[in-house]
Amino acid sequence: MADQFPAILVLAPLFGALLLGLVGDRDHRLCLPVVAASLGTSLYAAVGLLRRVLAEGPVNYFLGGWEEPLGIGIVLRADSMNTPVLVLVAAVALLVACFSRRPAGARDSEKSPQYYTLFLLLCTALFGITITADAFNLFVLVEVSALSSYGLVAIGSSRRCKIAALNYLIMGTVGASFYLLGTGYLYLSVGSLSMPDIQTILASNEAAASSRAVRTAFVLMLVGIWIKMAFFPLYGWLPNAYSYCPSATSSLLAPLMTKVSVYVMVRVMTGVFGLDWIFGHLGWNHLVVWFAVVAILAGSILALAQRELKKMLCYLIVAEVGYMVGGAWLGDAGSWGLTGALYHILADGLMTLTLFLAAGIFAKRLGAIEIGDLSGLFRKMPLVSVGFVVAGLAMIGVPPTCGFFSKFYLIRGGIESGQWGYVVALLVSSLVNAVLFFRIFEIAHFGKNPPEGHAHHGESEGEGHEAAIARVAVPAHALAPLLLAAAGIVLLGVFNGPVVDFLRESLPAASAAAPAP
Amino acid sequence: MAEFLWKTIGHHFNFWVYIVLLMLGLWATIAKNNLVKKLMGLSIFQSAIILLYVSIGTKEGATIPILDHHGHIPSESHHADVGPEIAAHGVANPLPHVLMLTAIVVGVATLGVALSLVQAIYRDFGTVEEDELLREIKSLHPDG
Amino acid sequence: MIFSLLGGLLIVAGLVFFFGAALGLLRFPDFYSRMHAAGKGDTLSSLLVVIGFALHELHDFSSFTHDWPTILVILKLSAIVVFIFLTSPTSTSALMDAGWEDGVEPVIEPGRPNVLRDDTEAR
Amino acid sequence: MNAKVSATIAVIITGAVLLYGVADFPDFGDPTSPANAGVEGGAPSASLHFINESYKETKVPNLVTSVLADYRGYDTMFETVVIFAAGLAIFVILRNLRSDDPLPEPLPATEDRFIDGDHQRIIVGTTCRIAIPLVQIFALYVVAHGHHSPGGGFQGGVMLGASFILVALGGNLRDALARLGEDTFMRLASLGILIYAAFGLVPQFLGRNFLDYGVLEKIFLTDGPEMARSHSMLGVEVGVALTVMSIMFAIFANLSSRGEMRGGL
Repeated sequence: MADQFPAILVLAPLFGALLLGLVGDRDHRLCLPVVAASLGTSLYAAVGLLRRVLAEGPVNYFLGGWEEPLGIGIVLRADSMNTPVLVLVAAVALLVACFSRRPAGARDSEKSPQYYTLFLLLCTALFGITITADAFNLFVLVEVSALSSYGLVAIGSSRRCKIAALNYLIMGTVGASFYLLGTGYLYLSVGSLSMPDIQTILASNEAAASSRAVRTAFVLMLVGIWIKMAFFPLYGWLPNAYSYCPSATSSLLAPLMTKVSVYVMVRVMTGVFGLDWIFGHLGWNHLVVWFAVVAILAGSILALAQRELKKMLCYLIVAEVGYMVGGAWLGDAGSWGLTGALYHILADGLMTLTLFLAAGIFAKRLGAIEIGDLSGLFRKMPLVSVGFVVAGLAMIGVPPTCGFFSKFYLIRGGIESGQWGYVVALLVSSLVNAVLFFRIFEIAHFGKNPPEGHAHHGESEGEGHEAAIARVAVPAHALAPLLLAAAGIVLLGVFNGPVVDFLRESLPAASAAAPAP
Repeated sequence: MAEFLWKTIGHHFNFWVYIVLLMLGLWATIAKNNLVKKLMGLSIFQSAIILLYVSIGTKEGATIPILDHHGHIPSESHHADVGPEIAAHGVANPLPHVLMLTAIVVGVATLGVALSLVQAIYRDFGTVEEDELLREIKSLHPDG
Repeated sequence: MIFSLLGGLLIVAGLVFFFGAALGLLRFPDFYSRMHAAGKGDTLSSLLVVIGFALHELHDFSSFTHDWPTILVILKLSAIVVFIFLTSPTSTSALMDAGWEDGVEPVIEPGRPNVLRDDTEAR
Repeated sequence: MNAKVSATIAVIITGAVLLYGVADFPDFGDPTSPANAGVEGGAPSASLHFINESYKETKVPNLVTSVLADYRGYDTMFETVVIFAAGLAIFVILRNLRSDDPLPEPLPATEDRFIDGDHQRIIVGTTCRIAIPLVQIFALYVVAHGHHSPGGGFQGGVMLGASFILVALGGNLRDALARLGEDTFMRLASLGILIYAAFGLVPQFLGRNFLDYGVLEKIFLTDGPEMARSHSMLGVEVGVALTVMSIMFAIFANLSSRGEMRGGL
């Protein structure tokens, strides 16, 4: 059983999806139990895998039993870099599934079996992307995740979401095609598709490592992944796609898609090309860090300009992607930047999940799309507000939330590698986040004139002029995921030490990586 | 100079063809105003990549990667009787073909979804021209 | 030898018709005449080319028992000929009809009657 | 104009990057290039392994089939999942489940349809009637004979889907849906992948890894794991064909009827 965890992890949601495809539209009430059971199985397998990696080190799983020679079959590989991401994906997906009891608005609720089937297929693909050790298999799974997310975005009832989905589709396809092109250049130069095999070749064969085709391959793969993760100049598809889709979709896609893409980038850097090759043969890592600086600043400024809450969060994602790309490319001797980026994948996943869940609740229960609609929020929904405030503080970087520690490691990496621009950008972005969230907190606390009509009248607070603000009931299935995610933010922050130690096991030891600028 | 050109173009003309196709497709994807034409560009772009992969797997004088019923390399190939190591050169590389089968299927699936999105957009807005769509969106209520 | 020559002639003839079809597709004024060029020219030229291939295959034919694979190839090519002959005109006709039902107007010399329209209205 | 200028710049940059890499490429058709023969320092070339060993290991002469369905069977399973996801995405995008229009008048039975000199129906209908059985038989041949000749589940599945599309073209969509209804094809699509995944799952219960068909010799009662692999590949191809057939028809039906799933064309 424990030997089969890597396969079970990917297959449980797949079988759930197929089961829903077979019998889902007979009885819609079947959907949620099937989703919960399959994602629960995945979570169990992911945690089991994590414990196994903790005990024995990296685990290889040879599909089809093709072990020798390396590269004829497809290998799944779990190590200390991807098992935390797997656990994150499983946990986030489970929480969102719980949250999304009425996924697609009233107009299309008869399509919910298909919605949940796509949901499970997306989870399958994300697990597969994270655990695979084959460059081409990665492409196939990226396409599975992309196609299911196009469906999930386009299911929304607004007319704009179709256009947003088409833009997303075109950009996503171009991105995946660039990745495929890069894989082709790589295959043509080294004759292998297996990630560990390619790394061995590039480390030992000087002719291959210095070939221009391999450099081009790296650039192409990187650009493809950057489009997928909405890195700064290529972010155009993200805000519309994530803000016009149903809130269950956005709270699944926003925490997972970009973060898994960042993981893919780190994997391609460390597991395919190798940090020595990147910082030794290329030597333009500073340029990428400056791109990241621009991404962080631009994302923050664009977020300041937004009046819609979801749009603002989307631009914050663009800035956060800048954090992670910059951290991964710092190239400091102790790999603290890379550690920070990996840790930030986990932290940002939880923070984004909490914020988007909260935004979904606001939109549904208060009809609040714009930031100005949130007045009196703290009194209307005290518990939701707790989660929202925790996530907001984490985005700003207040201890003991995980946002503080990820910024701490990223800044440490920035200082050790002497990238002062990056450090300043991080601090400025924290400041902008503080402005953004305290503006919302202010409206939520002091704001008056609550929007009417959407409020479910419950018990009212008897306090002077604020007596008019009524408590809005939030059902448990929406509240529980939010609070669990908020608790996760704090717990991940408090226990950052062991998590970081575990993540660092997979990183190449502090080698003489990057020369000082 | 002539030798350099022969080295970069003569032995690599297939790659030049694929790059030209790819540039055409990418240009259409970005610049065309009509959504269907954009999708055509996307298709050309993907086909160019397929061309690259398939040309990776070719071998001079090799035949298709299907053996005869006894598992021998077919006798028509030029290198059939020169020992196993060379005999393998008589058969094209099957791996790129397998990969491209996958990529073709992915391309078809993406194109199907994209066309259905275009149809849905046409149903909602009555146009598939991008500039008209942008104008329509601007006049739309945020919730619409 | 004679088969090879004959096959080559047919292939060249097919290419000439292909060229004509392509030219017509580009130069003719309206949907119907373009479809005419494409449908007729395309069908004839692909038939000619495939028959040319079949004849060319016979160039070193000696006996039925010895050259069975050649016969097999020719049979397959003949099947292709039959299917092209069946399907290509049908699809042209279906396309034309779809165009007419969709309201694509033919370009007609001024003063001439629109025969297509009269025919439809008579029905 | 602005979009065209920026597109031209982006395209030229892309082309330049691509050309930069081309100079170091191996020559076209070189049998000793890294992709065809491997490089020093890595594992032995996968491509040479497939050509030299795969017949011994799987008893399938078509190397593309053996690599597709066995060595890289995991890829192929997800390739089928891509198709399935596309079908679902098109369903959620286009399918209009709450159409308010009244149903069209039921059409007369097939024999009476070609009446009153409707030549068009006669021409297309007759051709389709001749072609459909041949297409279907050939599709089954392509699926079943994929081990020995070019072909396999995807190609055969597309042909099967095309035969149903021909039914819709020759008569109307209603006729085609009467033969392969919406409920049926969406279920068949899941069933196809389920067949594929089941061939992977059973070895897991027998104590091997996912998709390790060799152990299925205990079930197929073949002499040796090689034939078990060969048989399993056939089963897998059938699953692929089912999914591809269903989804191809689903795409056509949804697009041609604007998601209404009824009426003629």
